[in-house]
Amino acid sequence: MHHANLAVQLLLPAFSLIIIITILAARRKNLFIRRIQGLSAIDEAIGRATEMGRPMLCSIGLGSIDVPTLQALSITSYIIRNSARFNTRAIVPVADPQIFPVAEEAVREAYVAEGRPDQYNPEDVRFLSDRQFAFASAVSGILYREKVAASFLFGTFYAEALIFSETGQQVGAIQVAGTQMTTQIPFFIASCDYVIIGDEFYAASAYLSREPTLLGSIVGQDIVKGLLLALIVGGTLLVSLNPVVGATFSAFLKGK
Amino acid sequence: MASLFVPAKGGAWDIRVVGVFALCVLLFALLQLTPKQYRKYVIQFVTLIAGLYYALEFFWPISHVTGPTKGEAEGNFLTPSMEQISDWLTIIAAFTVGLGVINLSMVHSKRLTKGGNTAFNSLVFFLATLAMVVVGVLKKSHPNSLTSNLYQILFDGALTTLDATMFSIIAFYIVSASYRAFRVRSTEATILLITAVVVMLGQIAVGQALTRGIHSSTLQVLHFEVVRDWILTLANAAAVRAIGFGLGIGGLAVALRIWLGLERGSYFDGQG
Amino acid sequence: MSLSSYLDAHVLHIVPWVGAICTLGLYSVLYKENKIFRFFEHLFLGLATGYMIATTWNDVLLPKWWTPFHDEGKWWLAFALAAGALYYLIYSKKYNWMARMIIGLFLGASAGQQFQIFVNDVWPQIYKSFKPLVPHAAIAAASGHPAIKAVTTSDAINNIIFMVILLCVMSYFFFSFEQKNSFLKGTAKSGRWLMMFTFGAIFGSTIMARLALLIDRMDFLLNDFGSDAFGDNGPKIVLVGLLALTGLVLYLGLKKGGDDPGADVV
Amino acid sequence: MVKLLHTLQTVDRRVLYALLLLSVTLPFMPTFSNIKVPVKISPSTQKLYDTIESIPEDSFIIFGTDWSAGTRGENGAQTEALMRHVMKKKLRFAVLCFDPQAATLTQTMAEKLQKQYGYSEGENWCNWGYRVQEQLFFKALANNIVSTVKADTRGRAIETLPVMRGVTSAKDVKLLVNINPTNSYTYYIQYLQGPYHIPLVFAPTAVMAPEAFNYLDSGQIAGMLNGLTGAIEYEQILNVVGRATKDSNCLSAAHLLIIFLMIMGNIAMLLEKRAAKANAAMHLGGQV
Repeated sequence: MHHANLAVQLLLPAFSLIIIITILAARRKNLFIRRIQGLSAIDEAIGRATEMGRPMLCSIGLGSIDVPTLQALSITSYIIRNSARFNTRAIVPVADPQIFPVAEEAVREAYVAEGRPDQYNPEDVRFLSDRQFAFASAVSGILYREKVAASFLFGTFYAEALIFSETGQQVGAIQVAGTQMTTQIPFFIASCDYVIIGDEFYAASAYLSREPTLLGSIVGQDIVKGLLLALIVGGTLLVSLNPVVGATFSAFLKGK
Repeated sequence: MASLFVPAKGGAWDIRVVGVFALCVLLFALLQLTPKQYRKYVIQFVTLIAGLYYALEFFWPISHVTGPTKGEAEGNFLTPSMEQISDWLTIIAAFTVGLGVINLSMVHSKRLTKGGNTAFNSLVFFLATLAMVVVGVLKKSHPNSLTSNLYQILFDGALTTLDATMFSIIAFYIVSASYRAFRVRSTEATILLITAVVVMLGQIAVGQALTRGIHSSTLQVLHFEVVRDWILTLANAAAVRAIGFGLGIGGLAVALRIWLGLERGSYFDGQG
Repeated sequence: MSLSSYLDAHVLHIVPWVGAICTLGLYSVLYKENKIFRFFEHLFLGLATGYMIATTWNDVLLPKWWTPFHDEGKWWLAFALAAGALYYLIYSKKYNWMARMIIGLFLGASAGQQFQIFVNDVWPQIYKSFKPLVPHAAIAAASGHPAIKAVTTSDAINNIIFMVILLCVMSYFFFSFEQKNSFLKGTAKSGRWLMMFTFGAIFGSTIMARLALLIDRMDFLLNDFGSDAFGDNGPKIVLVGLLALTGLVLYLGLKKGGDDPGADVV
Repeated sequence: MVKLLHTLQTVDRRVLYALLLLSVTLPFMPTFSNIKVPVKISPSTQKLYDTIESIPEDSFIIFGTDWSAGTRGENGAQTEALMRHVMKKKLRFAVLCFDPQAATLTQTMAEKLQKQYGYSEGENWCNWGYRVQEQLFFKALANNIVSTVKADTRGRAIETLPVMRGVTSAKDVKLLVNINPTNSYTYYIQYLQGPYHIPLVFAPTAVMAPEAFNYLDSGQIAGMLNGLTGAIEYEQILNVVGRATKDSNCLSAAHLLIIFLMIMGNIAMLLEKRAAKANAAMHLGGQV
């Protein structure tokens, strides 16, 4: 679809508005978010790297400037802010020249926010290659040679997901992973210690930072998910009980 | 306005280009005068406008419009400019390649001066880069048998082989991962193990032969290949779709927060 | 003989040799990280960087920017260079915020495109999930709706299963309240199990694609390279060589036993 | 005993790698490569076969290959199987590529197969080589093949080639074959299959196949090979032993190895657990 049809023009702004309102409304309240096991493990992994005095790897995947990669960067900033307190080194490999300056800024900002600007080493945010497997071989090399103790894999991953996680496994790193690429989740499950699934990835920044605005956003997302669920159940009942009305309704959503 | 943007040649071109740069420098100097506490809002404004363009182009009701290059097309008043804007963004983004190259050169030239084994590898890196750039550019500007042969050696011989080899290493890793991870330690791990094995048996000749003995027409649904197809098309599709709904809404929320400057607690907060 | 004519005569033999050496060089990492792997890793990285620079120039900057700008006289494309130059200000303390402006432009653009991405990815999935749960006969097309296919009993059963899986998995992804209610707890838990079902299936079906890649590499080494380098008996010679190498690795691996520190800590 | 069970659970990964390497190389040995385990022919493969069978002998077809070394494992086997059928049916074909590597890879494959089927380049087939910008190329091609293609990869004007006799525009093309790991096959649908009703058969990688099933359902694609499995099925229909059949044995061997390893690991784990429990009970008994 290149342009919105009528159903999209009505429903999508409504969904967006719900999320915006809950964000704005949340600025004061104390909100709940359920436990996400994989994310609680991040601090444990940072602790392990600190104890062993070895660096951590924070990969943001292969993505360019797009929403999943920006979310990955925001999770990465949290990890770095937490590790900066313990003086633990974090290596951030980057695969896309366009996201590279953004990553550099985000990492430096994380150190500044913790009052440790001197700890920022520009060479630790490393552009490697925009070619999938050249990048994979270079990240493998880093994992082996730097003897990485903790590896965080958040972002867009394709087939190279298993190369990163198996190499990490071989060097004995504790690994936490999360991606919006559902097809790579099974490989992370097979070789990482903790994996977050599906939109736990998008809930991560709220969970980790407990910022009221982000928690508000989670509430809004839940409401929209609830509406979507209701829409699907309603549509299913419609096509089951009255196929003709049901077909008309799907045609309305589909547009022409 | 349109009359201003006409191609120029020779001296006229020089003057205009110098003029553009002078204008830009002036503009930057003026922007630099923005007090520190307001810079954040300038950045947010730029972000808002850029996002607004794409959002409006998508949501605005469509009618038949005529674009400069596309001919008759379906869209709204913003659609005709899409192609040009995406070209401009592509060009600007292409300049970031230099940042990546600077970073790589910094890291490797430092290693080069340190000496030792790492220096050798960094030398290999520089030589390979140089060779590929020269051959890659010459192949386009001076197409002849020498450049095309050299390109074939570097590209088909080395680069794509290295790609394919690194890719195929996953086959080894998949074996060690499945050997290690698929243990009946918990309900979850057991489910993982059983579906993986059934699907694997359904896709190889030997596996299909195992259940070929079942002839009864009602029990034929138990053939491994039938079970595999059922899992992949029905059960798999339902779960992947459900996960997709959550991801879609999550992505939308992140986009809204970045676009409207509502993100907090990370770089996108944008303190300027 | 000049380089040019030498290459003309031999390029078809050089390519498989280079390929075979590169293949074995990278595979050496499977035994352990070593100097040979490091060499090929850096060669790979260098070639990829060179290729990135060459294609960015050849396919983007030359046709879209330099030719219209310089050769066709479209002087206003100088603005693109100025905008691109802003990126490089991230290295300056004083002007750093201007780099953020150009980054902000791209952040906004990708955020704005997310509406369309959402609609393309998610929207069709909504109405495609409306699946009839009760069987019915086919309905002919009429004004206002197209023909509707018949739903058999087994279709209906499959649709019910589909719906149950969809709802259970969706219920797992609610974050903002404690799932205390035992029904919700049950659906969320079964949602997780159902996802494992899916992940197992994805794992199992991907294995084939990955093995196909390895088989292709072997095919290249044995048939393409083998025949080219050693003639008709080449495949056999390479096979014996590979098996000998594998045997050696196997022997060394078994001799060392499971005491490799990084390996397989279950 | 417990130690052995433990070792079985934690076999060095390099041993696993070596076993895998054995399982994918041994089936290449002549002794093993003649073993044929029959597979079930899926409907999409059968449809593809029937489509090619229905094309009259000596018709002219376009044989589009858009893959490179990265997906050769799947697409290479598909290309070989389909080319065999085309040659067996005595169809005239032109290779057309939108990937630079595909042109050379397909050329090599055709040269290898042509002796077996009595084909010769220029006479029964030709290579149009690597082209860019599908949309523009296809639009122009539909109207005038000679002026759009101009020359083959050897630089010969195509109107001089016997294989091109009587072929001037899209109307003279009787079938489209596309072997493609990306979704650019849709250009074939948009610009040739749709407007000129030329049947299109398609061979994607297993990863891309699910998407293409929609086009198969709607009849825009007349038949499809699903990844390597599709190629294996196709060789079985053609009753030839080619690349795919050899690959099939490798695949079976490697899959069985993986399943065997999974089972071994589990048995060892369960036995070890039981032994540990018995040990603990004995120990406990001693204390009390």
